[in-house]
Amino acid sequence: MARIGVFVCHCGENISATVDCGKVAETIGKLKHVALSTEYKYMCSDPGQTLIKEAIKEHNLTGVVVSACSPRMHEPTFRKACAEGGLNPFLCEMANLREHCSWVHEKNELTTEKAIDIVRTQVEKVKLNSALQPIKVPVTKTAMVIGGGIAGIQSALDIANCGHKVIMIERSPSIGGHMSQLSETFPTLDCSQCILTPRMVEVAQHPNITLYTYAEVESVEGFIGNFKVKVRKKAKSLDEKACTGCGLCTTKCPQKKIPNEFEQGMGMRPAIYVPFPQAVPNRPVIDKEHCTYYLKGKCKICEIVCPTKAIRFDQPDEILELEIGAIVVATGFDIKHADFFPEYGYGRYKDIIDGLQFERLASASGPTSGAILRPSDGKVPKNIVFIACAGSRDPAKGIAYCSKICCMYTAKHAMLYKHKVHEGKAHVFYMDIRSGGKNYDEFVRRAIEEDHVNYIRGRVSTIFERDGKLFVKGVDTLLGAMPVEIEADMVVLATAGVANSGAEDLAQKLHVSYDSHKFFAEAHPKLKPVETNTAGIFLAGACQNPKDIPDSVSQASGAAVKVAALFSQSELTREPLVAVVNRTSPPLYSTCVACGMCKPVCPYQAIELEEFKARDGRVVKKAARINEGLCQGCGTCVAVCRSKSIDLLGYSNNQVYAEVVALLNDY
Amino acid sequence: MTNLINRAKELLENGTVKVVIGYEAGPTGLARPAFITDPAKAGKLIYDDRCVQNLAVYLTKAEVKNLGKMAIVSTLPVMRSIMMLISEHQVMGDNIVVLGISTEKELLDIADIGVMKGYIEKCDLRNPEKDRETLAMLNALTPAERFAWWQKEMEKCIKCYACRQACPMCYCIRCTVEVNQPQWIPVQANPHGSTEWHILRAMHLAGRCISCGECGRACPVGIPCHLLTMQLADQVNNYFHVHAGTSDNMTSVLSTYEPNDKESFII
Amino acid sequence: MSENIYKPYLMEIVNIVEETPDVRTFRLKFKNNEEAEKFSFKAGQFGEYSVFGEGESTFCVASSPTRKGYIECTFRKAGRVTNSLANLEIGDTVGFRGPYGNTFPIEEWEGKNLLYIAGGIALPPMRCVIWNTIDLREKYKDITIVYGARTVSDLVYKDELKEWEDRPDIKLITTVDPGGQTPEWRGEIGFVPMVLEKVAPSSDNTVAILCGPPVMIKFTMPVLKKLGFKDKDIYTTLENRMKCGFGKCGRCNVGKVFVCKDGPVFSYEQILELPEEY
Amino acid sequence: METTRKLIRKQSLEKLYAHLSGSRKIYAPVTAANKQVDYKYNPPYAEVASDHIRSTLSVKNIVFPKVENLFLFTNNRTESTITDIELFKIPEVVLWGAHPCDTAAFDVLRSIFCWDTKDEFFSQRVEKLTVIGFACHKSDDYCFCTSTGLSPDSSKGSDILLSRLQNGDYVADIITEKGNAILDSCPGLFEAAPDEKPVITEVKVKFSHEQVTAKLANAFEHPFWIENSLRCIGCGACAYVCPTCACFDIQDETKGKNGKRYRSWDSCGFGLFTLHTSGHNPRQVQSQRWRQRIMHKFSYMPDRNESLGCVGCGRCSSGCPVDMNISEQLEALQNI
Amino acid sequence: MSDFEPKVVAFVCNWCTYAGADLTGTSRIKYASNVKIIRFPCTGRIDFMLLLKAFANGADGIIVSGCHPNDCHYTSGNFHAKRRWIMFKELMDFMGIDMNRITFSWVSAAEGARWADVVNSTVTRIRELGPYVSYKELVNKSVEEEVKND
Repeated sequence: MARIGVFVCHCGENISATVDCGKVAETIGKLKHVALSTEYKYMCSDPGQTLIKEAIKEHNLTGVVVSACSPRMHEPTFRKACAEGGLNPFLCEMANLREHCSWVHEKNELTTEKAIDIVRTQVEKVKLNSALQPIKVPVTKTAMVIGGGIAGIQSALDIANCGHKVIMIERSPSIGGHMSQLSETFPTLDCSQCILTPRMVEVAQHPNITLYTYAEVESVEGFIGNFKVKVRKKAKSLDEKACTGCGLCTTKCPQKKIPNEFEQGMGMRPAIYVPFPQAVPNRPVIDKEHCTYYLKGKCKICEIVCPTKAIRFDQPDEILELEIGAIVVATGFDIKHADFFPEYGYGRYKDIIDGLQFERLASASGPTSGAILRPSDGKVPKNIVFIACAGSRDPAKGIAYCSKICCMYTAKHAMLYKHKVHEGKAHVFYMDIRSGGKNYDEFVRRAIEEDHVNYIRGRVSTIFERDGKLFVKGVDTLLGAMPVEIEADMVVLATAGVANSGAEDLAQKLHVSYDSHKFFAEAHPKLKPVETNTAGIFLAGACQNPKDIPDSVSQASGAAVKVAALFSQSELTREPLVAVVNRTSPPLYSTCVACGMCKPVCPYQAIELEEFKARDGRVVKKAARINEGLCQGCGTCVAVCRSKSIDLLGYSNNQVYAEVVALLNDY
Repeated sequence: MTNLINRAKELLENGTVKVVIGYEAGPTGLARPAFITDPAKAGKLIYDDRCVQNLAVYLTKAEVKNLGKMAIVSTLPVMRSIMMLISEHQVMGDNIVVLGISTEKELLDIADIGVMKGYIEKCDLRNPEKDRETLAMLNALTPAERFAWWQKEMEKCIKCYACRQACPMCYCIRCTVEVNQPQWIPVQANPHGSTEWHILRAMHLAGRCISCGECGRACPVGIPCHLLTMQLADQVNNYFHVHAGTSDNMTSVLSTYEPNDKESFII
Repeated sequence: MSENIYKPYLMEIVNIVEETPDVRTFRLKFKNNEEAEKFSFKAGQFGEYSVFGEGESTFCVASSPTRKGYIECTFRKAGRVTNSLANLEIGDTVGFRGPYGNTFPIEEWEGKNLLYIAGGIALPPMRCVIWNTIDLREKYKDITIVYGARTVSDLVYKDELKEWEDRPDIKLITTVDPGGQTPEWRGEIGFVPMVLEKVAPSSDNTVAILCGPPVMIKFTMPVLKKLGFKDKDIYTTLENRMKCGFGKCGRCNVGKVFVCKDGPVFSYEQILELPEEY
Repeated sequence: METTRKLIRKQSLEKLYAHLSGSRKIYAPVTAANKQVDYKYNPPYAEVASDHIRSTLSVKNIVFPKVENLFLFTNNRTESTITDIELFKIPEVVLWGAHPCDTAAFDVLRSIFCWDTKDEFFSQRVEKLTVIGFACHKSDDYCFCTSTGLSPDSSKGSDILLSRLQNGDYVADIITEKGNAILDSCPGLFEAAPDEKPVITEVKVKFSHEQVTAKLANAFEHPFWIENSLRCIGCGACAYVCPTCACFDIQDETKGKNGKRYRSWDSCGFGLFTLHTSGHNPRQVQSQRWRQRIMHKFSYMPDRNESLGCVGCGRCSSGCPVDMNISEQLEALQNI
Repeated sequence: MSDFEPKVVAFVCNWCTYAGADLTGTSRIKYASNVKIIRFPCTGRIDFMLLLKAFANGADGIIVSGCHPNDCHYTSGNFHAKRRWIMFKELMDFMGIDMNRITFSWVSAAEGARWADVVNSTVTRIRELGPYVSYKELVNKSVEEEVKND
């Protein structure tokens, strides 16, 4: 039974000045199943809305068309009014007579005719609308933060402080990330460890945060509010409860010559080790690849010396199955290794290092206890050359983007060097100085003006050795591309920031898209920079693109708010304008044949193939199924479905077809 | 042929398959599809110039599937169809034995899908030569001439759907023409209904047509409707550099995209 | 001008009952009085109902031929035509052609007990004959109706069920599937065959008229046999897809039997003769 | 009416064609560029085919068009009005050149369309039709009219049957009043018939249709159906080219408030032909549909419509993309 | 031909072109009233059959418009639509169906003036092309079968 009410709004004179609203209402009133067609000065006003509410009751309306302004303006208003009048809000449509008609056309018959066409189209559509109920999705109020760098830490703390449970996963033995490797931070030059360590400890001690280090995501299933995540907790060969973190084992381990990752290979560590003194948790792990016992079957010195008998050589990896409501990906970045630049001679020349190595040299807790000593002979370099944009903004190298942080940290490195080696000369080759940010440009100016760092605008073509000395050859473009050759005791490459290893693999497990550089992709570059296109998975920090600390922290807090908002209710309510694959009774089950054409078009990974089984367990049918928790209602799957087995609620095939027909035919 | 018969016999005898789908000679001398379930009858199998039908259409037919695991005599179009059917989850690669036939009519040793992929990659994947000529002829006409040419063909259409039924890729259990809410395609076999039907069919095969020409061959009134899908197969390759049926993991070109897909008509 | 057998009568919807969210009953009146007067039908017959622009759909006349001046039909929203029928309002026009098919042999049943067994949306095809025999109540002995649906809200003709329940000369047993009951439900809970077995009506001098989904028929038949019903004393109606109603369009035949001409009413004895094609 | 035999010379035949097409529409076979023969309205005589064995489609569309409006309607706000098709406007048509199988098919169609309730659309079209049949001087392996009780020179369904003589002239058998009327309208074109036997092709009898019908009575569950229809792909080609297949669909189509209800050809070979809205399908798989096709023509129709549903034209077999050869199957069926 | 008022249907996405057309209104930029809009969530939703249905129901021209590449509210709907239109256009061209009657465009929510341009240029073009006779004939040929014998 269809009884449609049509309400033509004058919008003051905004519509009625060019459209003959009376004629529209009258003509539409003659249409089949239009129970009421009336006009009013301001439909959105209180009396206007009351008119609708009363008409719904009086005429027992089954659908309403408000012919007024753009639905983008007042659709929620009128749908709400309908709901208050006792009509399902999705049985209300708007005909756009203002923005798409009265405001853009002259006053004449054609304009009124167009208005009639527009209203008739919506009348025919609304007849086919169905009452829809908002979709409720239960939410598990536990968040998972993947990655324990500063972004992950910030997110975890913010979420935990909102009162929600957080599980943090970190693949290395300690949280802290790259920030823990840094000496000082720009633009304030305060000590990185000093500001980070308290946060790390807070994570470890927070009652709402469960920390799993040395752990990685194994698989992710489910959808927003209802993820099922399997986490592989790699065996640390240690009973963490028993261990007191005394460190005796690490001092007694006979393996001592393992390049220390934390020191960027500039220091050594034993096979049982704590990555750095401030590590959280401050418990050792056994590196099975280097441990004598694991390699040769004997040694066990650590076990022998351990006062609490905490060593467990036979410990297996553990798989945790976790129920998670939302995920923050904060897996950070890596830097391009300097061996990417054969022209700069990295590897051949020991005194060419990358930025992170310089951080370790400058760090008070680093291999040189903070003294700037060159790797080859431990001498203090007198001349140091910094090369910015090593790889970045170099399409020929496949990295077209700007790594964003290098300008700033190169200035910082040059300053740190000058502060430690007062008589030394620091040169910086750069393309442009990008120092946007609070106090950033001032910081760079300080390096140039107060610390007299020699900034040369130009690229370095090669670095070569002559008589045991390095020479950096480039051009100074500010001097008209004049060739420059600088003798250097040490060269620091500000290599490009790149996606962390394993990012692609993780993105695939999470069903999150990533860009051609394997950085995770945001849902919208401007308006959804924190969301991914998989609902319930958010991004924080440099896993999205290279970012400095303040940006990472801001985004991390942003992601935390997104999670907190999601967790603010026990059920997630979503607009029911989603796609559905038809279902019928057996033996057909659905007209879908599971060709899978719809699956890759879905930007939200909302489509999967469902199997139907007979009593004996045999799969008798496969058909696509759309997860209404994930579907955003774009309808692309509907258009690619050959058998028309998918339809989009609110924009169904029947509805849009009726619109086309109604728009072009008189009734 | 002896190799084919022996192989079919062996597969049936040792129980690897329950049915061999191939060709036999009918009483009028035409080759027709044969479904051999008894090894003793493997001798009926033939393979020669008369064997033109794309047998892959039977891989999705319920009553054929009910016979059990299948071996199928496969020329290049059949192999390409199989690739598409695997890609689209309609058959399982390890559920069928491919009795490949080379262009020289020799039995190929197609041990698995990987081998088949290798073989397909080496083949000429373009449309058959005589169809290329017709396509070139049509493409040289003016749009109005082409419209007239096609309308003359469309008038003949009786909507028997032989084109659809003969196509291995038209395996839907409900075709769009059978949808009546809304009635996408007019039911009538009139110029309008027929034109829209053929547009629909061609679009649904865009990027999926493997250029076997079976639709045109099946048409009882002689509409060369295969030219529509073949033209699109050409264009798919032209724009997206893809030949349908070259891997068992193909994503339809209309289900995927490249941000820099080239076009010149969107303003 | 000769007669166009495909041309429907124009009918006006004079009443609509929303039986369940999906099921409607229309009361239809002829627009043309002459046609109304010439028109007659018998219990069991069916017609083609149409919405102009959407097509025709086949269902039984659900009202009794004893009620003159109108016909009623009950349908469930399922396809294109029934969906658009459901959108119609009182005063709207529909097309109807019919009556087609054979009828329940109610004259033969005179003096016998009648046992009606229906499930879900299969009550409408039987409602016609139920009312027909009720309206000729004195000609029949006991009338028992066993009607079941999935849930309480799926029961159609709720008002009439009440009326039948209240009548002393009709025994009505309603049932819903386990889980389909409401707190207020006072009928039986269980599937039709089981309820029938429990009620165990006598097969003596009794005709059983059975209509329902295939699965219900499948499980009810053995119960009827167990109760002693003979094949020839069990009747049902078949529903096959139809277009013309005259045995021409080629759809509805079960073997050589045209459901539209030779049916839709069949005795179980006849059904057993048919090939498995319905 | 008593049949009379006349002679019509080659040259006169053209004149007869011109004479007939002067007063009404004439529907005659024409050979297309791709060698297939299709019937057209009013083709020039020079293009009319006379040596073909069978046209691509049968001529049934002349009495049972592939799309035929049943009535027109207009929907207003609540009212709908029906406009009848003006059947009296159906033009007079001469069917020229049809072979005996095709002309005999009109009777078969009549047995369906008028068996119980008369279908006026069909009847009116038949009424307006005059048939000039041509006996067959050529045949091929697909032909099996002789197995269906017909022959290459059967006059069934023709108003005038022409049979070719050795020299290219024809003898004309005037079968009906309609035929007689033509004869009367142009007596000058007809001469006294010679005592010469026309050239008639020989069509081998492949099976006895009575025996097939007898066998089918108990063959519903026979494995034959599955075994012999595995290669059937379920298209409607056989039904659509068939001169006697009469299954149809009824549909509505609207444009704005105006619309029409029409019927169009349908085929029992389609999977959705018998599908219920509920999803239940009495003929779920192709073998059941193939069985229906054979049963309908050779068992149900003889029983219910008192005519065999087949005239042995062989189109379904020659037009089948997968070589489903009906006469071969019937031959086998008579021996099961 | 001067009194020919073309019927043009615009299939647009909600997020860019529909909003852009709203902006045209808010900016009071005038354009031809021949174009009427049907709103879709995304260009990815627009079935190619709808374009044919528009012609079949008497449209003389069509506009299909959505978000510029990379701006899709749903990230990729417009890219899918683009591929679909590439194939559709090739097929239509091959069948001789006039693609000059369809304007494909990207109009963002900020391009109110551009929307007016797209509409006006399309209407001008369709006006020059005249009524879409060949498609109408195709449909009418089919409608008026009535009593004809073929």
